[in-house]
Amino acid sequence: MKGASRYLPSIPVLLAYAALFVFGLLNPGRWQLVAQLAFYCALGQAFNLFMGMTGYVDFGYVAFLGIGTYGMAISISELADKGLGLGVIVIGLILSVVFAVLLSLAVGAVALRLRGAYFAIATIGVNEGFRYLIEGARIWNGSEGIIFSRQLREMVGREAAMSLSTFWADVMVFGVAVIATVLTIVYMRGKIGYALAALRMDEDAAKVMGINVTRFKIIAFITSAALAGLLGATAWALKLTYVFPADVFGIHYTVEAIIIVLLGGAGTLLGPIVGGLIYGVSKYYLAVYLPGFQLLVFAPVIIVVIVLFPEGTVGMIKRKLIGTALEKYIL
Amino acid sequence: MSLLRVENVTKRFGGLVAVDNVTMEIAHGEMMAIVGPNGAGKTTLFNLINGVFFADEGKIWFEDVDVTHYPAYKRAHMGIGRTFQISRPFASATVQENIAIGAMFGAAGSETNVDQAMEMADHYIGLIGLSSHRDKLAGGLTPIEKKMMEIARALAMKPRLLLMDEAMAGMNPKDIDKMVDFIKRIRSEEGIAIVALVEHIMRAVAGLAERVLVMHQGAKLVDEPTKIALSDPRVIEVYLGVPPGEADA
Amino acid sequence: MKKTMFLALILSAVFFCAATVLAAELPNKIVIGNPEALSGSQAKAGEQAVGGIKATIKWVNTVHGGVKVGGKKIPLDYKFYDCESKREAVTSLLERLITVDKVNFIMAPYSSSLTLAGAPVAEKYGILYMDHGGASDKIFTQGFRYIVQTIGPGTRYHTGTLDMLKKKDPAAKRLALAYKDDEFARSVMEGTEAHAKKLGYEIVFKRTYPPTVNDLTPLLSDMKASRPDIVLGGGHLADGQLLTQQMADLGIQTKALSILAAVTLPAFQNALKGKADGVMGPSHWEYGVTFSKEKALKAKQTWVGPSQDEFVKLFKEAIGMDLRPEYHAAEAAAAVLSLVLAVEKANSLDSDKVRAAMGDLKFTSFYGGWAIDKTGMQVGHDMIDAQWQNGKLVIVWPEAAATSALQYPKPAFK
Amino acid sequence: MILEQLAGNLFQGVVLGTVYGMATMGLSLIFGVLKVVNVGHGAFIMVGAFTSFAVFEYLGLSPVFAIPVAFGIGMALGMIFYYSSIRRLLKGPELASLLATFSFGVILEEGVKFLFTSDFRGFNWDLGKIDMGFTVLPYAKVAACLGSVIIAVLLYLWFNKTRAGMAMRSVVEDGVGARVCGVNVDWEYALSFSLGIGLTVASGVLLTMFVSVGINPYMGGEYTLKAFVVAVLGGLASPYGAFFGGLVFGLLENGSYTLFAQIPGLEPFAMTRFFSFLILLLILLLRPTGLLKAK
Repeated sequence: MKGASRYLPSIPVLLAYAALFVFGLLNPGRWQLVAQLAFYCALGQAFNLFMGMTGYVDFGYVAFLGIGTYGMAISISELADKGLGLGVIVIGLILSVVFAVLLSLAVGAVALRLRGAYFAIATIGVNEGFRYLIEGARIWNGSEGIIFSRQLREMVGREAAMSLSTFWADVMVFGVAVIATVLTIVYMRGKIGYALAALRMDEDAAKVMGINVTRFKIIAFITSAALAGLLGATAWALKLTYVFPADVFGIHYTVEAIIIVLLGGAGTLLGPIVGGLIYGVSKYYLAVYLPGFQLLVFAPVIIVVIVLFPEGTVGMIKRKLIGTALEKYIL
Repeated sequence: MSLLRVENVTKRFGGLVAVDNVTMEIAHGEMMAIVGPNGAGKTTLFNLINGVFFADEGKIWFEDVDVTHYPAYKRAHMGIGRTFQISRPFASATVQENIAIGAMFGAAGSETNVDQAMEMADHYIGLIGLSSHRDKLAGGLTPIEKKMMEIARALAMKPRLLLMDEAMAGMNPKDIDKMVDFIKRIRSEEGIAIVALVEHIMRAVAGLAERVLVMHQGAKLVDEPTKIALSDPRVIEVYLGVPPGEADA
Repeated sequence: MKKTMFLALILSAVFFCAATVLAAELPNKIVIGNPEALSGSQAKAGEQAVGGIKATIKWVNTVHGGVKVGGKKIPLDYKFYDCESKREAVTSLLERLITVDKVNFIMAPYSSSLTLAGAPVAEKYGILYMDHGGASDKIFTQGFRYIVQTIGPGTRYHTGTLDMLKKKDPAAKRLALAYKDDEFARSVMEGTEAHAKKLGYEIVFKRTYPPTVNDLTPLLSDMKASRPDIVLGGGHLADGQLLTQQMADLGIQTKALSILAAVTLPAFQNALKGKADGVMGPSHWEYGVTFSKEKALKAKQTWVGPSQDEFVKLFKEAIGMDLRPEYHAAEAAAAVLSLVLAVEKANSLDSDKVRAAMGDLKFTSFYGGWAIDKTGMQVGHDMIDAQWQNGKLVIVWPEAAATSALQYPKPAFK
Repeated sequence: MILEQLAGNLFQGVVLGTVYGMATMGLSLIFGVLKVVNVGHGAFIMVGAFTSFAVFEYLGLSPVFAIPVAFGIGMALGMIFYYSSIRRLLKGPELASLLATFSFGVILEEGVKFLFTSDFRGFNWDLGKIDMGFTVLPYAKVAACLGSVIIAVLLYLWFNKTRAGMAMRSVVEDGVGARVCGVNVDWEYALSFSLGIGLTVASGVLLTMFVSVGINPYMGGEYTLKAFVVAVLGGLASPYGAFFGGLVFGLLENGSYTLFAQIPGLEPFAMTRFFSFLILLLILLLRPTGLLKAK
């Protein structure tokens, strides 16, 4: 596959995001549902960029969302009265990326030397250790966290703050999802994609083939972390306007990311959005129709799905489409 | 100037000395075979040369650069290619992609983009006669096809030194002859030095190598031109059994 | 299909506006929506809240005869979903309640974090957002217009306790604070510390412990060495039980021990048996408080709602289990009652009007007093202090609500 | 004064550490044999805690009797989970088995919530206590500590002195080799998975002997995280290593408290957590085989 045609698989993904977005615009009363789905899809895309492409399971991934949330929270709570207007939001986005990248460099230096379960446990350790450092050393208000609803309102006005939290933050989440999708396909179709595919299948052989595995792993790790930082800054900080360390370092978000990626198909481009939609929609309707019992229903379903379709839904679809005209659109 | 120089290299695993004070050299474009029974330390020596393991003692020079502490990928960039005793294809990538990975990241990697690498891959697929399998997943090939694909992948790296680990194990005599011809051909076409590891197929050694290095229990036993080496009594002893009395030595 | 749905949406919006203007076209029920936490970390409090709300709605519809608006008595209805104690789910379920189920008012989910998560959406739709389980004071410094609190603000939890102890024994000055490290308990600790300094207490020990803790021994050994007269602390349920048991294990004897949240729940005594005796705790409400219609009327207060015993009966029916309601249920119930009174007073279902009516609403129920300040923060509800005495929970403070005298000093752990 | 406190904390740390060690052996056994990380570990501990609670409250028996009951429940759960899913996932990506064990945890949590509600339970099993001067130790904790040691010794004897135990050890050391030697590897997997779960559920009982309050469906998460740290200290794949790791962890956690308490402005309790995760990372970097084994 040559030239532009190799980017064809991004079409169905971007179309799906566009459809979701338009559905949300046409149904203003379902916008928050759309926003939640967009968050799950974006989380899946961002997580997949590292986990799916390298096969390394980062269990502490939520730490990058958490520190991104802090980036935005600090920016708003410190700069709200400096008369910078929406510039503060831009600074917040930049800060969240910078924080996430710095943390990913620190984590990567330690954890990326490890493989398999050792890597997974090390990253859990980073996430938990970092949270307790914030609480124990009273960094950024410690466990009391930062509530910055008021500052946001004083900064941009009541109406603007409200539409920021209930609409524009979600639009930004869509933006993160699209950036993640584009980066994923550029990586997958570029040299780095082949390098990561090689190291996922046989890391030692990859080294012998001249692949500097550490370098490519770190690039993917940093990219994925930066996207998570943006996601924290938008879906958590701007949308909810507060941050408590116990919330933003909750390990169940990593588990959700894993479920989404696995339901869709790890290492595929289309997988995270399919997984995110399946996960989000089924969770939502279970919460509506079976309040209090949805997890009891959901957990066995997950087990059945991973036993029956270990490659995820997209992996299965891809296999069915081999040899058909649609093949080149699915990745 | 030699292409590769190995000086007094030793590698231990726990109490076991896998490679014991080996010194060897190979010139540009030379064709050499390393023979020895299973466990003689041949593969470990390979792993030391291309950087999978690091030597405990001694030095390794490649084109007069001290590469003793270079990681594997850097040595690949400098021009050391490698195939494995048990094939290690990237199983869920296609044959073309496998070979293209060699082209993308090997010695010529920094100047090769993805499209060029795919074209190079097509060239090498033709060379090894696997054109009909171009878009097949590498995991689905027969063992011999995998071996051929690995050679193509290593060649796509544009190496100056190709290390071939038991390329002919498990082949029948007819295939071995074909393989020997193939290796000779690529050597003259690509102008590279080749070191082949051979456990016991003397037919291949005799047809292929200009020089033979015999290893025994981690140490270098003989390093002579092929004809001399193969008639050396020590070599015959190693292959045909150790006479009584020396068993404990 | 979409077009007709969109049309229907506009039509129903028009209809809804018209209905609020014309009292004659009022809906045939008033719906309270609630994205409650029924699984995950806040599930226990969420279950209690749902029971309390259901029980109160039953009382309003059967005994009270419905909510009186525009000369009509309209029954209450209840729609709840499970947000799994997750912030993402709160916003989407909240919006579903507002736009799909068209509920009239919202009860926030339990806990400060989840309450805050839904606040921007409630503000956007301009719908009254009843906070029954978010105690953080900071919620009310953010400028939200539609949040109204029923649970008391965190900083006041332990101030009454100190007043009581000061009165009982002015000589006991050595005070130790050991609180859970979360935003709620920390705000309690902050308020306690400030109040203690005012009363002249000497704070000899002040530490927090992480929310998920299963062994407090090192902290308690440290505390023991500071030889406190009085220990105040705690946070939620599990750690409160743990704190008491391990103080007993280490033989830390103090003149008074007061622990947040956990103490006043039946589970505390069920778990600790005799070790619970003498342990105190502040609470918004406890079974046994003596707020009654008679007392309220005598004090010229507005009384509304079931009596305590009626509430307990309704609660047990509502959850279908023989479980006693706890303060999570009572404060959710009081929030519903405040809504009923405010709607009747505003004679409207419009959130802005009802919110305005709440501003100067004052009433007493089995839960106690209820009044809010301008920001929506609860200021009319006094905390009580309860103490376990010989296996029974009695109320010892304030003196007006007390059912028994304070046992002081606290007896040794059994 | 500080030294006395440090001594007290370290002593308590040893007692607590044996229980932590016992609570991690199951995790390490399962990882050692099947290379599966049991992310739902804490939920199984929770099941043990409820077993203990039920035996004490409903049957009126000492929690000691709950140990075999819990072990049996755990073995049964292990067999069910193994044959229903784990077996099919062993060849798949490790992610699949991670998610499966996580889902087991959720099923157990929500199932127990359905049966017992999410109330916080506890019971009062008081055997008196011994005052040692620098610290006070309740006999219930001594019992938990002794119970853990006895179970660890029994496991050791089973592994080293019985045919079944040696067969399992052969699988840990060399799966292919064991197959060649006629060991039914599939059965060994099933057995070690359920043995691991059995040990974990039983350890839930011992934990309630140590602290008999705060029992609720969601109590397990904390133990999962701690067990990971303990398992890594012990080398991840070795049950005895885990036991030793528990001891070290108990000492570190309790000992570092005294240290951090001396530094103003810190919350020493949260810092002990930070410290233990820091140690985890250092161990993973410097000695991934654990503290016991020489590399």
